[in-house]
Amino acid sequence: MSAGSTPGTYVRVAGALYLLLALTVACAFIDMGPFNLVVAMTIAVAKAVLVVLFFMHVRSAGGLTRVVACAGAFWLLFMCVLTLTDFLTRN
Amino acid sequence: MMHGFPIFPPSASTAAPRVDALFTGLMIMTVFFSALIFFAIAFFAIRYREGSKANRDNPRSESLPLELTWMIVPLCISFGFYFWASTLYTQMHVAPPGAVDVYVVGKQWMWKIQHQQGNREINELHVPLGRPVRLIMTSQDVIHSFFIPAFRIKQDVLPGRYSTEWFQATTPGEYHFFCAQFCGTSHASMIGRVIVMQPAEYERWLAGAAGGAPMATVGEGLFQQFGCASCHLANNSGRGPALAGVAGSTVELEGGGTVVADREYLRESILDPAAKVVRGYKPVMPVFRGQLSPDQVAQLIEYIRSLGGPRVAAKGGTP
Amino acid sequence: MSEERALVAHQFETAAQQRSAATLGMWVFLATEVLFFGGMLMAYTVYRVMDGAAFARASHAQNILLGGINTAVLLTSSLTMALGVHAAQEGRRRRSVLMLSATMVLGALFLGIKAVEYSQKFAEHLVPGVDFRYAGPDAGAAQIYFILYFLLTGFHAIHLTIGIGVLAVIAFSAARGRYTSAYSTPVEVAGLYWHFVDIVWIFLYPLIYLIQVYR
Amino acid sequence: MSPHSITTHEHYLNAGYGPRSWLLTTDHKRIAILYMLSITFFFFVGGFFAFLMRLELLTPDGDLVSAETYNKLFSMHGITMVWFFLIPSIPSVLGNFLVPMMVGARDVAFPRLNLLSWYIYVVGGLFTLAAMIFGGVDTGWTFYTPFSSTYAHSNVIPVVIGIFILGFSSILTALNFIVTIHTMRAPGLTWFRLPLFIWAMYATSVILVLATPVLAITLAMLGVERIFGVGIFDPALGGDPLLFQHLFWFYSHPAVYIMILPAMGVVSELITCFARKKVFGYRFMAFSLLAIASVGFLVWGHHMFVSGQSAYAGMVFSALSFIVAIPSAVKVFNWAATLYKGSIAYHTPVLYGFGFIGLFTIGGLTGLFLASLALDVHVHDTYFVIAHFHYIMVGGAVMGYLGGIHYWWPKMTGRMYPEGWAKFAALVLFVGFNLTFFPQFILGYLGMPRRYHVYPPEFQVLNVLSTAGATILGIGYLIPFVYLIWSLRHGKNAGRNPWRATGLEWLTPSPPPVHNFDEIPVVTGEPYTYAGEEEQRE
Repeated sequence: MSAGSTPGTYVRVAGALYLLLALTVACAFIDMGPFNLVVAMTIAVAKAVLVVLFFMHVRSAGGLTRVVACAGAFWLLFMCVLTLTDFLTRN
Repeated sequence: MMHGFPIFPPSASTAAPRVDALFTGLMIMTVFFSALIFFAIAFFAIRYREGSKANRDNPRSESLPLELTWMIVPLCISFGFYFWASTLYTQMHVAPPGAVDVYVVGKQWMWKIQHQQGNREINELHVPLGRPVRLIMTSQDVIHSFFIPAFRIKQDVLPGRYSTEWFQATTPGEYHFFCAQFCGTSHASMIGRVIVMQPAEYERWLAGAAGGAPMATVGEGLFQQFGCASCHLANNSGRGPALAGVAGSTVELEGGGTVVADREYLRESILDPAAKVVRGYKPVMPVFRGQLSPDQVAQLIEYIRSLGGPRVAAKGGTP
Repeated sequence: MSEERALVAHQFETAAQQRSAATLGMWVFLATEVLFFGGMLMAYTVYRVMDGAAFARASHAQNILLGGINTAVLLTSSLTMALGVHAAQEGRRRRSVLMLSATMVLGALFLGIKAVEYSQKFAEHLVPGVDFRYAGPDAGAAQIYFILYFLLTGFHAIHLTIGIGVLAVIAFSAARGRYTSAYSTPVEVAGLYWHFVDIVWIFLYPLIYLIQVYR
Repeated sequence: MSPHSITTHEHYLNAGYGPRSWLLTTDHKRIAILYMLSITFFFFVGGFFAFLMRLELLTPDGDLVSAETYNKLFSMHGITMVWFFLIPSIPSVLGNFLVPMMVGARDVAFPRLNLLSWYIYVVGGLFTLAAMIFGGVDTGWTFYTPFSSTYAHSNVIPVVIGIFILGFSSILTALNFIVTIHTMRAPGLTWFRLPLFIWAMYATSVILVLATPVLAITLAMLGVERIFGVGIFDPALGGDPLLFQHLFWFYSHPAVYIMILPAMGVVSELITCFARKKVFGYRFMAFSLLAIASVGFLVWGHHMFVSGQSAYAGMVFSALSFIVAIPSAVKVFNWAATLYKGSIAYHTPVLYGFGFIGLFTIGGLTGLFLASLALDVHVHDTYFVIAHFHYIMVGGAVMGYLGGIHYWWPKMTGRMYPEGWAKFAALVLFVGFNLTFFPQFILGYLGMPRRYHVYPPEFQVLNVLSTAGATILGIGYLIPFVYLIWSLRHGKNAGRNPWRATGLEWLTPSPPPVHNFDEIPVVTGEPYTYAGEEEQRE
């Protein structure tokens, strides 16, 4: 039924997630100006992708599941980007 | 008691004929395509009615060239109108220099208007013919919208910031203005009239009985009354920056960045001083949000704008 | 075969069809959920873009350690959830019940820590609408930060609570042996939901706690 | 003709008679009927509000109702019609009834969720109805802040809660459709063999699933601001009122497509069936539905051209709004081309189909006036906008709904409606509609703002015309209401397929049996295979 993933894989993925958590906290203490947010979001996306691919079995799922899994995020992106075209260009 | 049967609004500003031209263009396009569709449907529906003897050989159910045609042609027409409308909008958006500034405050449910010369009106707006007039508008409560159909302009009036619109009247007379954004119970009573006058007549009106002290003068009184003068010293030795020449200049901010000290910045800095502090100063100014009416804020701004002359060097940085 | 057929609802032809329908249904629901949180995240984005400094100052009232521990707790719960699903798929009843219970306990632990944080906010008068007092210069933007904090984490906590409830039902059914290696769809679907709630927190933690902490 | 007659074969209507058999049913067809009864009720409630408004506007002065009452009337008209009639109309009634049959399934994927969605609809509806009876709401259906959050004194919170609840009903229905269409198609029924109605329901469902949650959270934030007095959108408390408008229109503009896409699906079925010809440009028709659904998400800012949004954002949204007109144009041209060399039978459903195309064309083209930045500045928030969106929502969506109801009425009830009366009603509706709303275009360009309880006297003539039209329109809606009920007992026996239409739903007896198909059909060809049928008949 479940393709590929074993308990060992899950534990390794969890380990990676803990590492990324430590990394994101560590990075937060370094002053990188606007890049703090970029780094934090990149790490968050990486963690989310790990969870989605392994814990939520998207790695072994069909194209449809992948599309649906991305759809929400894409629409959220559209919403934010178009709204910011207003807020960032006032005056 | 019928009042005539107009089907087209009066056209009384420089923008009106240009908007009407765009309207006419879109109208021709609409009539053309509607007629095309109506005619096609009626023609086919009659010719190919059930049992008719029309030729039905080789009925087709797809045609790439046709599909492309009716995608590309409407797309081109659309973009034509897009550029037409957007260009016109850009031209209508920014007021030309030298416009007469009039302050407008919307509140449930009336329009309060203040001229720089001190004249105040409610639900009436006197303007000169042939000169650009810019309305600097804010709301005391909810969102309103200042709409003058004869001039083809409209702009929402928001609480907590200035919005502007401008026009140049071309025909003397009286025209409606409306509140176009629903604002509560008496929304429909929030209407008034614009009175377009010959320039000389307008000058007489400004000087007439309705006149009070100019806004800047009243603002100067407020400047003393609210204790602004005790910190914003003219020689720049106070706890706040000197204000001469600030209006319209570029100001450096505490924490980096610059801002142009337009009306919006001056308004914000009076009501919520900590938002953007001038470089070299501390956020020690009291908050005047809730202390000053929108009218008073406008008077203070006019006072600050009236303080011409060279800007005194800022305390912490280069001017 | 007839036993398996008995588990297939009348509208489906095969067990595989039923399983893919249930899985797809949950994924579509999660897409909905993304945009539910998305509305708040957009408000957050706009106000942070407009007044980032105020957000940074306000966020310094947060306890990074408690938030970090909570993140670790949720990540662990996701691990136990994944292991629970895996055990159910292999028909290992005891192990799946154990893992599901561990997931619930970790979820409850998260809520407990969250409750501690909330009570601290109340004590420090940082709850908008309830005697909000903020000393900084930009109380307006700080207030918006705290509203969005309570909305985002509050809705997240509600989702987590629902998740614990769902898992309780699933674990009970699992304990009674309802799931076999041939039929474990409810466990998988519940797992998807749990992981989603975890992902929401993965984004909330840096957005809420980790703004300019070097200051 | 079918060997079955209504009284002898076993079908979903005679499978049980008590209230329990209806209120606990999980049969998608019975749920469709439950929805039909509920939305019809709300349609007449909303129509009643509209009629009172038109009566008030007969004279320039406010002599029938007070300003406060008038404001409540238009608010409750909008709320009822948008959320409790239009959005559920075609999806929840025709969609629920037809989607499983058209894909060759025995039911939707999650029948219990389907019933739950109806109960959620009822709870949301009763909540809102109660709030309307005990005081009403006067914010307009748009709930603009800070008026709704700080200044309004009416029942904003209960109404908002009602709509919040209702949102979950939409989401569950849409989720069911998406999963059903993806996973439960009959053997051989590939995507490009699906009827366009299914494509339309699919596109609609995608919008419902991705937009509705944003409305829910926006209304929740509005409620928080109002109840706790904290500033999210109120500038006096540090918020930005335009953020509310962005969030609101992110849902509410796609909501227009939620209303019109299903009607486009219905009309495609009607035109192709009564022209006895395969729909022209099938793939373009299918993809244009998806294109409208996705680009339709990116144009919401055209509701905010004069709101104080930046001019740059205005231009972006204006360009995107012009683009979304293209797939709509493709649909209209393809419908017209479908008629070419067809064999058109004038039954009532196709009259509604023609009416739809005409009114939608006008509604769509006037949409371009509103997408044009410089012109929108003048006509925004005037009766021009009112006329435009009623051409889309009433001329489009309601005409599509009525056309669909007539077309599938024989399938749903096993009875034919009276053809003569039905044609007469369609004509009355068409005339009444245009007389009501066409004058409003002129009113709008003249500058009459919307939501006005009193108005300057020079607008009166056009308002009188509009009210006269509304009277005709109101009568027009009562006629089908009466004869459709009459037909339940006295209508002619419809038989399996009175229109000789293609499509899996016509393979089952009328009314269909509980599980639709005794044996799941196997599909071997494309949809709308009408070609060559003429010869067969002779």
